[in-house]
Amino acid sequence: MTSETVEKDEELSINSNVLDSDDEEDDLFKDWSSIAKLSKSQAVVPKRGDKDYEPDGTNAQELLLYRAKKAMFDSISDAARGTVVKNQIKAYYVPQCHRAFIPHPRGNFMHTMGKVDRNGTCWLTFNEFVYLAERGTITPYFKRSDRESHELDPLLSIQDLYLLFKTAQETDEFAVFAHLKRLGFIVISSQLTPKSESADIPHTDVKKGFRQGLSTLTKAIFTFFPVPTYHPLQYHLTRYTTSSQIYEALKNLVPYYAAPKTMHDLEKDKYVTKFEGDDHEFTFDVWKPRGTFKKKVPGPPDFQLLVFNKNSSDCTFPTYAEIKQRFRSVRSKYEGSLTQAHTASSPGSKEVGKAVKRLNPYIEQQRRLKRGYRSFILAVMDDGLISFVKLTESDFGSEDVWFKTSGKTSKERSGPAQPKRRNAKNSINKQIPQTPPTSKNLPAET
Amino acid sequence: MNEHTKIAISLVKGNSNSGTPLVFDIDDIKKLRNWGTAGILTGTLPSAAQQNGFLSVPLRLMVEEALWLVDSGMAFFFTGPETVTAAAETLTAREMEHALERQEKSFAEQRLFKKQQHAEKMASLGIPFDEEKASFTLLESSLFVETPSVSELVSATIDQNSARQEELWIKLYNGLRNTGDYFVYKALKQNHYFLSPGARFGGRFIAYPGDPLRYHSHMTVQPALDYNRDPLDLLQVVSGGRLGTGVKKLWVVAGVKMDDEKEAKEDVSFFSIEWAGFG
Amino acid sequence: MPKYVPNVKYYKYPLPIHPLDNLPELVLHNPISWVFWLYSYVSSTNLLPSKVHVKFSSGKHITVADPDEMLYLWRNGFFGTAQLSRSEPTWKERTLNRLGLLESSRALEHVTEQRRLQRLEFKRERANFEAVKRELRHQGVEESEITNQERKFLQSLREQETQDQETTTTDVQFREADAELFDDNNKIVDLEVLELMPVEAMFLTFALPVLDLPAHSLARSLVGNNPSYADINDLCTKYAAYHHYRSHGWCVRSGIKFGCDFLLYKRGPPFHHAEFGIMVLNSDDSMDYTWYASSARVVGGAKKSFILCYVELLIPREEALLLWQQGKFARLFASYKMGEVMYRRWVPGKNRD
Amino acid sequence: MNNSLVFELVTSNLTHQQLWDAVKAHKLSNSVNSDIWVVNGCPPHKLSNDDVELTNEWILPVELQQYDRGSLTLELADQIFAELRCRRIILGIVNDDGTVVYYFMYKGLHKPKKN
Repeated sequence: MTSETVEKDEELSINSNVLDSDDEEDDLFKDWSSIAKLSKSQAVVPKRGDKDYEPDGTNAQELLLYRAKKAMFDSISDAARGTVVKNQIKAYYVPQCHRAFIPHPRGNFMHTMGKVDRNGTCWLTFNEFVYLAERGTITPYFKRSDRESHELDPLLSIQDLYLLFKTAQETDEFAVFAHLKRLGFIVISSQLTPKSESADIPHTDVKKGFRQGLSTLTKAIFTFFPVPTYHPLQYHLTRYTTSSQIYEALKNLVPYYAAPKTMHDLEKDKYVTKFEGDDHEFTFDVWKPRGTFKKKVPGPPDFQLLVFNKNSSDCTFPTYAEIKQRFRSVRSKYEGSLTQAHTASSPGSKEVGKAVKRLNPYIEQQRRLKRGYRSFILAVMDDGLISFVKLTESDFGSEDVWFKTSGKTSKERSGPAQPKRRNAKNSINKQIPQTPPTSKNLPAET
Repeated sequence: MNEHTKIAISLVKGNSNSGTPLVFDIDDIKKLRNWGTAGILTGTLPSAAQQNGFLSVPLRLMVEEALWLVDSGMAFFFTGPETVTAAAETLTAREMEHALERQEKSFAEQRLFKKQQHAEKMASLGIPFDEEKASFTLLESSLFVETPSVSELVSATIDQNSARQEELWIKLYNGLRNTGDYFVYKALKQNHYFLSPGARFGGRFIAYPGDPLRYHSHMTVQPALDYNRDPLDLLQVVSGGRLGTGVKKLWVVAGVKMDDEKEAKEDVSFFSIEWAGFG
Repeated sequence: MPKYVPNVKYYKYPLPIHPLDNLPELVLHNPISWVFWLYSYVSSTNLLPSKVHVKFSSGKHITVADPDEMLYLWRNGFFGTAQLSRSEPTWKERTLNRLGLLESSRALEHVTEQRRLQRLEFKRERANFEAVKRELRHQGVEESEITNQERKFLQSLREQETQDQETTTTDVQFREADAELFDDNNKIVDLEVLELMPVEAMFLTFALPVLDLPAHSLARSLVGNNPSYADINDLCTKYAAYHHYRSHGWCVRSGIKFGCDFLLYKRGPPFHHAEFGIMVLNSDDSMDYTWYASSARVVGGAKKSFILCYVELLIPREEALLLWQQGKFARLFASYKMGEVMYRRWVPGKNRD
Repeated sequence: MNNSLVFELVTSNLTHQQLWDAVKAHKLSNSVNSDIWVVNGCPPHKLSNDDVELTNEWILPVELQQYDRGSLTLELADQIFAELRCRRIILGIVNDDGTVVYYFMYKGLHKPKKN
């Protein structure tokens, strides 16, 4: 009976929860009436007005709709793009390199965007150019090839800028770029991020590292020749005195991909990937908003992101092989379940070297299962609406969650499920605090 | 419908298979809305540039939407970075002068307006207004340079030639992941629904009984099925029906009838599914 | 956390094969205890006294009909689902209760049913008010006044509801169809059977010696004598995944109600809510995005983590088919490799600091 | 499609778990190349507030086999609607875990419940 209570509870829980999450997502079409009050300094999003079930033919409803539409179109029309002459920054698009330059650069945006060359000219990627033009921060011009002077270079409209995108994929990428920029994230094309190559390579001997990579591979192959079991006579010959023994016998059958779990393993995996030319670029590297960001030494990104158009015949959702390749190429900060590893890679962390508090193994296991290991973000474009999905490497094969039974001890009967003490996972854990806090991925703090 | 009342849909990179249909003119966006097409605003709203809830032009259309608008004679496509580059490079000195004149005219209007405003303010404070004394540099530096939404460069070169339009249409149609969705879209439009992209709700489209600004959505429409061949995915029915119960939307499946060459016929059969409330 | 921990004694063992946990104590300095221990060891077995009897009904539905065996499978690892209940076989008790033949308190289903009816009534009232609202609008009444009235109406509804809950009574109902529930001695017939998912049945005969149906017979009954690889692929991949999770200690149950393949429970449903919803895929699958999105929404909506379990076949398909035909299931299932990816919605605004 | 093996399971489930009255199975006549059964019965109470009164319902038993694909096409659904001439049918989805779940299926575009 009690089990039914739980299960029923569980089912009933769906509806309300889904509803909750929808309230937040159904904001596709909102109440624009108070948008006029918004200014650059206070971006307070107004609450959604109550909506009706369907048109009922009343004038009152017509009026409400009329007002809603008017508020929306007024807000759009009133907010002209551009700047006053005093603040005007001119940027020129160069079709030959699909970039734009600012001859006399100034402004806050330069902390996170653009690249200044020897002559003091700031070069913007096309995404940065369009984004800044759309905000009104820069005025976009077209650099005509035949003349030096900017006098006769034509002003570009927003429409011109969009028409200059090279591919539909590029427009999708821009949409994702702008979406994150508006929220304050620092977004740089993964191809352009300065990579601290040398710091990435583990300090171990190069060849040794590769051999170790191979040995993990052979170990993996080994697991699919299981210990002979499942023989009809097995239970006549063997006696199991604990449930754990039965589980140990059962769990050897099906092989699994184990996630690298120490900083060392991660670096090795990354290195082998690079060594074999199996490194796959993401679309964007993303950093959380921060004032201390330095373009030249950005440190590892907080997230790496791949843009995917769900409606185009050119794109398909990644297969497992593709997802795995991506995991191996991830250079973003490790968000996985190993707090120790995380600490070691946070730039400027003072905690490095400090003895890390050991948690209850049950809680640690729970955390590994819930948090997973390496991850990246998939930005899914649906004709203008963007959803983000986080794909995280998980590993259930390395965890044993059975509870111990023993006829004699009664203390475990009422407690939470106890993980096995002796399992492989825990022994790895014990190694973690001993893993030297490596300096890899730490940006040179100057 | 009159040719020049047609709406211009800019097809970003319409020469490859996929293209992104965008509309830049606010009046066109209003027209579309009154015709039952909402689209998705995707551009930064300069007055509130740090949020994603309220956005501005361009308006992005679903590919099915763009195909349907052109098919029904309400819109036409135009495309190409070449167009912009060519137009910009071949701009004559005379045309540039025109552009600068327009800019100057806008400045003149602004100056006049600002002066008037200043005068009114002074008058209300009881201070006599002296035009000579008004700071010229302050005035000049506060003039607004607008980045327009709609292109003046390419408007002259728009090609509404029907063969070209058809070529673009077919390419865009072939770039759809599921071409049956176009027929589902069309059938729903014939039933006067407003439609928006539905991936966030686990569907191809979300259907509203009227303008989404005022009405809740009624249905999550699934990607088109082949009417005669595709079996209903019952596991999806179970999860879809459950989702629908929570969000008060029906889970709608649509079968597109195909002819012998597996080409879609304009005949769509809909079924609406919801949890029966027991079991 | 469990809402209520039942007598753990019922669920002492995680599997229907029990360890020998009643061996006598082994005292190091007492050789007699060694002999006694050895004797006990050799003479005992993990095997069941008799295997659980299963049969196929309604086509490929694998069922257990004996009430004791049903209960045994449920209590030792939560295997199977009772066809007329939700999980644990409770139909007989519920029916006795419904017909007023049992002293004990009202069954849970009954209470839930009452509540459901009340909710329906509440909604009906709500619909009536919508009509009133429309009428008010037609009359040109101010929006603020309408909102005001709506608030009052909702308040009165809520009061009514609390009242109803206090006065509900259990009414005994007897239907025509209930007549067939009694045998000649006027005893109630137990119509309930426990159904095992094919993967559960396979686990209980291939991995553990529990069912009286050998693995190869089960395999043949499920896909016929001469299957192609396509015919066995789903069964094999899902079995390998099931075995993978079961053997690492999870209680694995069908995920059908949440639109996925499996749910993973720690210990079992009476102890915890399922924390993970598993979808089993072939490693080269790439589905339409809508498929991932809707599945993830249902599982995520119930606050469970959504796991894509990718299964990779490490040997050629023909070889796998051959192993199936030869009944070499251990080698066959060992040729599927598991890889897991967690899939969850990510909200940029919530990940800024 | 062939549901001749599971219609009894659904009949029994409706009668003894869902407590429906007068539950009877019928074989459809004009469905081509298939052996299709539907179940008719009366629920213990109105299933939806949008229903005007308590009426007999048609249930189509379908089997969800996780190990092979179903075969209910929309074409077939149309044929069933054509024969039964009802505004909705209820899909009785028989799962391989021993449960039966029920879903309304309306022909055409239908409005969701108001509340």
